[in-house]
Amino acid sequence: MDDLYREIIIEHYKNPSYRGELDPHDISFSDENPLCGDHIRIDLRVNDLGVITEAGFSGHGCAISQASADLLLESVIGKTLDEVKAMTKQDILDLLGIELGPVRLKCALLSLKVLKAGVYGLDQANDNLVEE
Amino acid sequence: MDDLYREIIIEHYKNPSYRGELDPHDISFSDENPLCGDHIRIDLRVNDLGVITEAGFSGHGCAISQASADLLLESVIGKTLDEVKAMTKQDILDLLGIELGPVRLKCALLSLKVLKAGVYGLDQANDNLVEE
Amino acid sequence: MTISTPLDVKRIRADFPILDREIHPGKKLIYLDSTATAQKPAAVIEAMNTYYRQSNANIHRGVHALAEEATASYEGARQKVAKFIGAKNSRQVIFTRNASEALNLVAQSWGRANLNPGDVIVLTEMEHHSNLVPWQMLAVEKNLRLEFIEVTPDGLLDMETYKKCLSLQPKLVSFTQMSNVLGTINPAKEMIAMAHAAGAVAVIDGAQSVPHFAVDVMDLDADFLAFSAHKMCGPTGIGALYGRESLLEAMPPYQGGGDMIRKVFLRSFTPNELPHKFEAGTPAIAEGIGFGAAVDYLSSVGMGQIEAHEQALISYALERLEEIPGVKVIGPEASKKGGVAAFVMDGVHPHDVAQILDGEGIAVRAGHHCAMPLHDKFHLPATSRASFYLYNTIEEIDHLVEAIYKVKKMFG
Amino acid sequence: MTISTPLDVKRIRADFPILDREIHPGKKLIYLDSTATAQKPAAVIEAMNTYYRQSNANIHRGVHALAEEATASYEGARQKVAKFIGAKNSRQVIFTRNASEALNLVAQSWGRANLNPGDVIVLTEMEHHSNLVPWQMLAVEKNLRLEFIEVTPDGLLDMETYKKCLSLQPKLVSFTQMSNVLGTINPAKEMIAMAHAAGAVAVIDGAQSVPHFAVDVMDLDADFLAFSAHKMCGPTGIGALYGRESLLEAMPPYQGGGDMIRKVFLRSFTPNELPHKFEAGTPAIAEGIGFGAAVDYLSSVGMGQIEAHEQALISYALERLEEIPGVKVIGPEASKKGGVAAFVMDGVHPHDVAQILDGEGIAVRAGHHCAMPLHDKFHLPATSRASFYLYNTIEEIDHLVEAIYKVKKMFG
Ligand SMILES: Cc1ncc(COP(=O)(O)O)c(C=O)c1O
Ligand SMILES: Cc1ncc(COP(=O)(O)O)c(C=O)c1O
Repeated sequence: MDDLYREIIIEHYKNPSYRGELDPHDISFSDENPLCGDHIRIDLRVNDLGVITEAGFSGHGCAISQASADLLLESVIGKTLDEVKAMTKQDILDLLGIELGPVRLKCALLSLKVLKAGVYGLDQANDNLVEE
Repeated sequence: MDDLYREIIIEHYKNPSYRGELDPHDISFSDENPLCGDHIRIDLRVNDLGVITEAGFSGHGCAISQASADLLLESVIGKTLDEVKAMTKQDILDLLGIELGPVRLKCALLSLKVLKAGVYGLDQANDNLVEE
Repeated sequence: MTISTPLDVKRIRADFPILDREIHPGKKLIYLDSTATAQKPAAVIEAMNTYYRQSNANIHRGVHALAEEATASYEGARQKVAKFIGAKNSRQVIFTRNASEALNLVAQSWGRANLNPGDVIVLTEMEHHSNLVPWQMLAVEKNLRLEFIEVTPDGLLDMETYKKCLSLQPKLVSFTQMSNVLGTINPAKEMIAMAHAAGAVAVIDGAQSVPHFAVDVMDLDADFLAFSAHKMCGPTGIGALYGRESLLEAMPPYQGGGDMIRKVFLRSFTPNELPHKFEAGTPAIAEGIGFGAAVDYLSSVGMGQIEAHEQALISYALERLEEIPGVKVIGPEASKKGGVAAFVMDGVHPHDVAQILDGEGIAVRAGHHCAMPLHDKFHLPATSRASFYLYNTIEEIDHLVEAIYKVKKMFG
Repeated sequence: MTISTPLDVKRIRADFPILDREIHPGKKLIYLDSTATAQKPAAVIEAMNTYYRQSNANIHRGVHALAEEATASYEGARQKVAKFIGAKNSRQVIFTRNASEALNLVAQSWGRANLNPGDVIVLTEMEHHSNLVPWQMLAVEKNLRLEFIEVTPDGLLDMETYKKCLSLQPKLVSFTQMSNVLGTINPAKEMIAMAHAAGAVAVIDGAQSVPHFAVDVMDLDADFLAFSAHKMCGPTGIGALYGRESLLEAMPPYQGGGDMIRKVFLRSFTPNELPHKFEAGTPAIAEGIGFGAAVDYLSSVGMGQIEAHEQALISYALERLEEIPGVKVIGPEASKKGGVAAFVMDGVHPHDVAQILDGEGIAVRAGHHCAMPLHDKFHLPATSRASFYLYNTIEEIDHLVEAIYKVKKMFG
């Protein structure tokens, strides 16, 4: 349990580096976890080569969802949109460095789901985006 | 089990005394057991004093339902309609002289239900008629 | 700390096999989530096992010994449940999957047959989604108007707004007898009388009341009452709808299939008698039997004793929780509520609270508890909720409080 | 008499606690009523016990360990059931109370949204009430036309009448893959292709097929498939509806309540993703877990082996029954049917047959078996029905035949 709240999570939750909205932005998407009301919006700026240059998240939620959003955005700066499309559940788990049950997994994956839905230009996010 | 098919039941089933329709009649009612399709019609002739003078049943069904109809009609000749209204489940069980589970009980009680619905002049029979 | 409770909780706990479980090494289960679902005593589990091991058969239509035993057990359970809520006749008790389905049944069968465009339905702002969405679906289909009794800041129903709603001459009023978030126990009897005086049918969501204190449909004069077995020590997969006989008789069938019919032709059918008219297909037989065993169990303990025990627990819990800086419990004072304490903690999300408490073996729920509009009203996306039942103890509340201090420290 | 069967029936029987039961003094249970409901192996009963004794919690919404375990077990069971019928994705499997509810769900959600006055629905004369009444109710509500594929005197579907029905350009065709009275196994794959060619959606009532032989929804190309756990060694209180993903996605919700929503406001809601969109309220959690254990059990025995075993039993049973003077079995020859033998006896009502057989410990069913129109077609008010499953033996059929001779003597 204490593992679960490894310092890194509490740290990114309390002092996120990527919190904020970007205006203007090239891509923006938001969604929430209907199980708990966690809400995340992600804004991206992308250059001509399809590379992410800036990113910000806003919304509210638990330490896991907010820290994973912060860690995720940290990891995608400099990536291409195609690289983001290829990201999986496992990438998030690696970033967090913990194991999660199915319910908390949804918290952890919310930011990836929102990010991919935005990158794919979908109307609505769905769970398939973050399943292996 | 062999008790259940006491000779009296098989006898009344194979050689009923009150099988037949009465035309004209004063009271006639029919119904069926939706669980098994057993169907019974009962016709009565009643005199000015409200005493049953003649009775007949028709329809089809199992030995228990048919024998209990025959035994029931045998027992109501000479009874008043009010006396019939007072008849209960137990009267039928006494006539049959056996114990029955809930499903076969419905077979046994079908004729009393039909008889009472006719005597009360109901549109439709219901199970309340034969509950204690 | 000792608190006076009429229950021999130690003896009761011995009836619940799960309470022996270690959730994490050295951390025994402290189950504070009975509002979501209650634990099951061995007697309930065994009643179902006995059915499966000795009498399993399909019911109503069979004449062999197993079928007769199964039918007698299932219908016997219906009688027990009917008696438990004070119904006159077991014909008035329809077995459903859960309380939600019971409410849907009223909406789809009674509602579709009796409501017309423009008709008003009155609900409350504290309803569980299960007593909101069925009416919303019906409202869209039939063009009805939904009006709401408001919730006051201290978590009570605002009776002035109820009167305003009633002045609209609603056809139906549906409300929860006890809130699954605030714990509030609503004055159901009085509210039903007011609904009747206004000419409305009164539907009671008893999902939280029937498990926790004695509910008598005759005394309440309720038209419909919905509840779930799994919240009252019974199995999953079964709940019940009680209905006034005249209303049930006049309602069209709900689902079509085996058992709910008298006669079937290729293009038409005639429905069966109550309660079978509303139970299509093979019912939840084992679950019905388990439900019967659950009400037997609760009756043997005594609903009055259970209520008093939970009163003692919630009074103590509110006292202890409110002394923790940064913790706020929502809902009214202990005397106006059942054993539910939903709370928020400054700077820590309810999900994180629940997860860290889980690490201590303490099961509480976090989220909107299927009451999003109520959380919106209180401007809270979520709460953590500790809830109590007959098997909980004062010591468990002490552990809860200790663990909350630990959460504070981690996030401090 | 020895008959070749691929199953080690003795070993299988040891898995079913009920088969040891003495029904009357000296009369061991001979259970020939699996078409009504199947017996349960210990593994299924134990899977549910383990849930109740160790992991009981409400699912989806909880973060504590019990809730996570319960969620994983319930959703894991859904995956098992999906795999058992060859579904691509467990999102396509909706848990219902039983097969009847699965059919009602299609009628009420798909049917209400997609059918218009004058539209034609094609059914067959051999349907169980559960695949008739839901469509009759919808037909009355929406003014639809029901047309029927006829049954031939030897109990097969008359394909000429099917073609005639299809020429009416029906919107939906719904039929049973195996008759619960005649035992007839219908050519589902071919019939579905014909329905699709005519532009109709094809609904399969798999209540009798899924338990008794391998059914693969992708191979069949079925749009919907309905079945019940209790007929396939699983618990009561749970069944399933498989649906084509595009159809399910487009369908409106079925019942309203907790779990089937994404967001709820006072006057509106947005539905959840598949499959939760169709599961309102606390689901049948223990029963879902038991269902998963049942398909595990059946898979471990092997559906092909079960089918072959039942083929051996029905061939032998038909041979033996037809040699009894005055006994007539309805339905086609053994090679065209599953393990169901419904019969009549000159001069003895089926109820009496069943009752006297019960005295010998033999459980058979008597009545119309929820197929009144089919019985009408054959001018029979009722039949007695012996049906077989993986745990039945040739010796049990010998006992059945002996007992039938005894009935003849009593009524002779
Ligand atoms: C007040 C209230 N109503 C209805 C329900 C729905 O109960 P179920 O999920 O058993 O249908 C619940 C349970 O969560 C509840 O607390
Ligand atoms: C062919 C068929 N369809 C549907 C059903 C209905 O199944 P259930 O009663 O489990 O809903 C049955 C079972 O009796 C059946 O045999």
